[in-house]
Amino acid sequence: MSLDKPYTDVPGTTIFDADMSRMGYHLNQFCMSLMKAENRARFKANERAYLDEWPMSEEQKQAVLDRDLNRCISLGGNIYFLAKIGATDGKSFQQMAGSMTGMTEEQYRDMMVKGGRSVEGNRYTGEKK
Amino acid sequence: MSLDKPYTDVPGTTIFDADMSRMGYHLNQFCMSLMKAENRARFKANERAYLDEWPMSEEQKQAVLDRDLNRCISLGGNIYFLAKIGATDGKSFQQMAGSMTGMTEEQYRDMMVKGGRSVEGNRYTGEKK
Amino acid sequence: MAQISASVFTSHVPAIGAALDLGKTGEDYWKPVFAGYDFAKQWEKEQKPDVVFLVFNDHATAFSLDMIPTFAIGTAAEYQPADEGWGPRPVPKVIGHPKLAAHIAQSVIQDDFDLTIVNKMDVDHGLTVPLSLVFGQVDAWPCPVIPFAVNVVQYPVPSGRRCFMLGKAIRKAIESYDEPLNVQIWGTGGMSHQLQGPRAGLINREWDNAFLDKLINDPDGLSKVPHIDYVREAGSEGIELVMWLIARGAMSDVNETKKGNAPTVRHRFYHVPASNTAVGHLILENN
Amino acid sequence: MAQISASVFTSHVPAIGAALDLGKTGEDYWKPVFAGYDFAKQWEKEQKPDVVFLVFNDHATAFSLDMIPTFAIGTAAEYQPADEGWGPRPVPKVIGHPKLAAHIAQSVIQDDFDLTIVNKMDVDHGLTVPLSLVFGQVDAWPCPVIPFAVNVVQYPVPSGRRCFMLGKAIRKAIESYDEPLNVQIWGTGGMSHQLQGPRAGLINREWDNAFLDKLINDPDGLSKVPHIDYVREAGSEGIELVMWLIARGAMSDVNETKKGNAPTVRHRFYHVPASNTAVGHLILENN
Ligand SMILES: [Fe+3]
Ligand SMILES: [Fe+3]
Repeated sequence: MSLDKPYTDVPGTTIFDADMSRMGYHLNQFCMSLMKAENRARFKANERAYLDEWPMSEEQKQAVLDRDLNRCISLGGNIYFLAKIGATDGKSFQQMAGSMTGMTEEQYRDMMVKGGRSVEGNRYTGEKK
Repeated sequence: MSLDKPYTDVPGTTIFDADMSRMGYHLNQFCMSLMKAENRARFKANERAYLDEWPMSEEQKQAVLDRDLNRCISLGGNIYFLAKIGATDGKSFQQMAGSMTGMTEEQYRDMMVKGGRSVEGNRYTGEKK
Repeated sequence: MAQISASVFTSHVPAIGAALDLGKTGEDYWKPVFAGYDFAKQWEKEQKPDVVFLVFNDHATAFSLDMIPTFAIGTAAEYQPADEGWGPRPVPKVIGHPKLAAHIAQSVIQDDFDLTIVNKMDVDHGLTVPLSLVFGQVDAWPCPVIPFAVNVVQYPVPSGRRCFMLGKAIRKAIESYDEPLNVQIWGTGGMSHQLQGPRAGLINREWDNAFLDKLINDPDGLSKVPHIDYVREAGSEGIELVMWLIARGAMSDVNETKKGNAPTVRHRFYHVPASNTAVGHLILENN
Repeated sequence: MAQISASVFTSHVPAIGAALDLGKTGEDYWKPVFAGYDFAKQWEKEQKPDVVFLVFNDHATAFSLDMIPTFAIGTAAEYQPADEGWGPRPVPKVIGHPKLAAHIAQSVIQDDFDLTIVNKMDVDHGLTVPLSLVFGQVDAWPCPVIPFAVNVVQYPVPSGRRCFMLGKAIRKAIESYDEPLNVQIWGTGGMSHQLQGPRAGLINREWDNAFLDKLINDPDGLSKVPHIDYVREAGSEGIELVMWLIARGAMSDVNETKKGNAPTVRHRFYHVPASNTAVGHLILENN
């Protein structure tokens, strides 16, 4: 693949480009299906069975079952689509974002109140903090 | 409305532009609904009742009931959408096109076999033939 | 002829919508956010725009991966607030301006911007939160709105430069419309935020404020900033800021053929945080 | 690197699909039409393209008035033949080339063409009739196809100039793809026809043939012809011909940076009528 990708050296960040979109197509469309109340109910009743209706990879299904958003993203998920899972679970966007950082909910909220994560040391992969 | 329309002086021709599209939105979306077999069946069973499900103008509904394609077009219909009515009726595109010309089906077919309608005298409204 | 009187810029955080809709605006956490919009509410009452041309992005609501338009203009008569998974926001439906929208679409497409025309679209927080912030909690929005959706979700998103040039084409289109309408153009989204991965929560106060400075004083230079700078400095979702360049490009001081004066900065506001995001807000009046 | 080896141009009349599917190709009315494509079928067996980039238009099939993209590129793995009201054509499903399509989308959007990316689309006669004419009645299409849909239904449609410039951007994108693929680009639709109103049935043999001449020898000049000339001279649906300029713009003789030689005209065919339409067909090999 010869897409020019100047964005692979940003730490802790996955850019949702055409390659990721192709990989994550069914995962993201599954998420989209959760915008309908009846689908949310069916998913909640039996997550595995609902996921099996979608041509997703086993890793993608497991990542959803585990609510491992970082893994979902590495498998082609996009945060705006994945947010539909959070909405189904009754989670706020802040809870979802925090869950990817390795911090507790409180730690993340406190960090945000204090001005958020600094960009210093967070611009380039491997950069010294 | 200040759309620049250099195409209003072509005889016997309606350009499907934003104004026409706005006027014909529900008419055309009604036509689009006929791409589903179940809707075609419901339409055929009771045309008037099916049309009444759509927020179309009375003139638009009447033009559909009359299969008056020229009138449909003057009310915002587009030929590719209106063709779904023809398909529902089992008409070919040639029968539909011919029906707008005031010719019989045979006359129109013969004209086409002989090379079609000449552009001479058909370029500008009011032009001498 | 129609005229663009002002541009309004604001972030569009979903949690702000939730705070409004759940009556949390008086909480200490939210008070400073809403205070930043007191000016706008009063100002809009005086301005009485006839139409708002609202540049925003959809967040996997109206547009799934089935169809991703780079630029989509709404020419519908109305738009319903979307159910984003928490139920639709209890805000008025959005009334469109099909005639002006169709006119702009026609003009801008002929200027080589390859718009998608949309006649059916539910609008998510990207559009309704700015309306709530600027017009307040009302029974009906005070004027029609033309939604203009920009893809900032799947790369490649349009460049800042492309957005800026599009703004100029939109200005030209609006000014060629033959009714005397007072039109505002809004740019929404941003400022710095990142909603994904271990770097989530990134905020860059300095970069955001430099962005605001340049948006006011050097939009042409700002339009040349590449995507990677937004991502690196303002977080992956900070890329939404390219949309502000569309609104800025529609101001008369950057109109080459009939150059106006620099706009008046009527209001400027910046606050951290609202949920995961830095909030920026700016009002520029045309001169 | 991938290379564009040839461009193929052809009309895409629905009645041709019906004649094929209903076994009428031997009838006197249809014989001369299909004879015009005997060369192409043989030639394609020798050419063995790896991918066809197929420029076509949808006829109110995949796209209703809800969303009208000016330019839409298909990045899906496959596409089903659409039911246009008479049932789907009994032809193979269309296999896409998601990797190359995504690469082209990325490149062309960064070159300021505001594409819509499409991952779900049934393809109508605009795409399948050219495949049938050129590849014949086969059990599977011989190679993947990237569908590229152009709005020529609701005005304003893109100008001939915009289409020609887009073709250049597509060539650049394809040539920067790092697999050695033999790519053909097809332009479809046209030639003169009008399907609506009292002027239906218009055919302009002279104009069509002048169009073919200029497409071969002076595509740059041809790209400046305004829409109104197509409508007036070639009938309202003759506007589909702007799509041929996309394929023509992708040939190397109009590449400013690395100018190739004029293409070889391998085949040229013109016939009236097929149903309401004049049929034109051209094969140009890159040099
Ligand atoms: Fe946003
Ligand atoms: Fe066609």
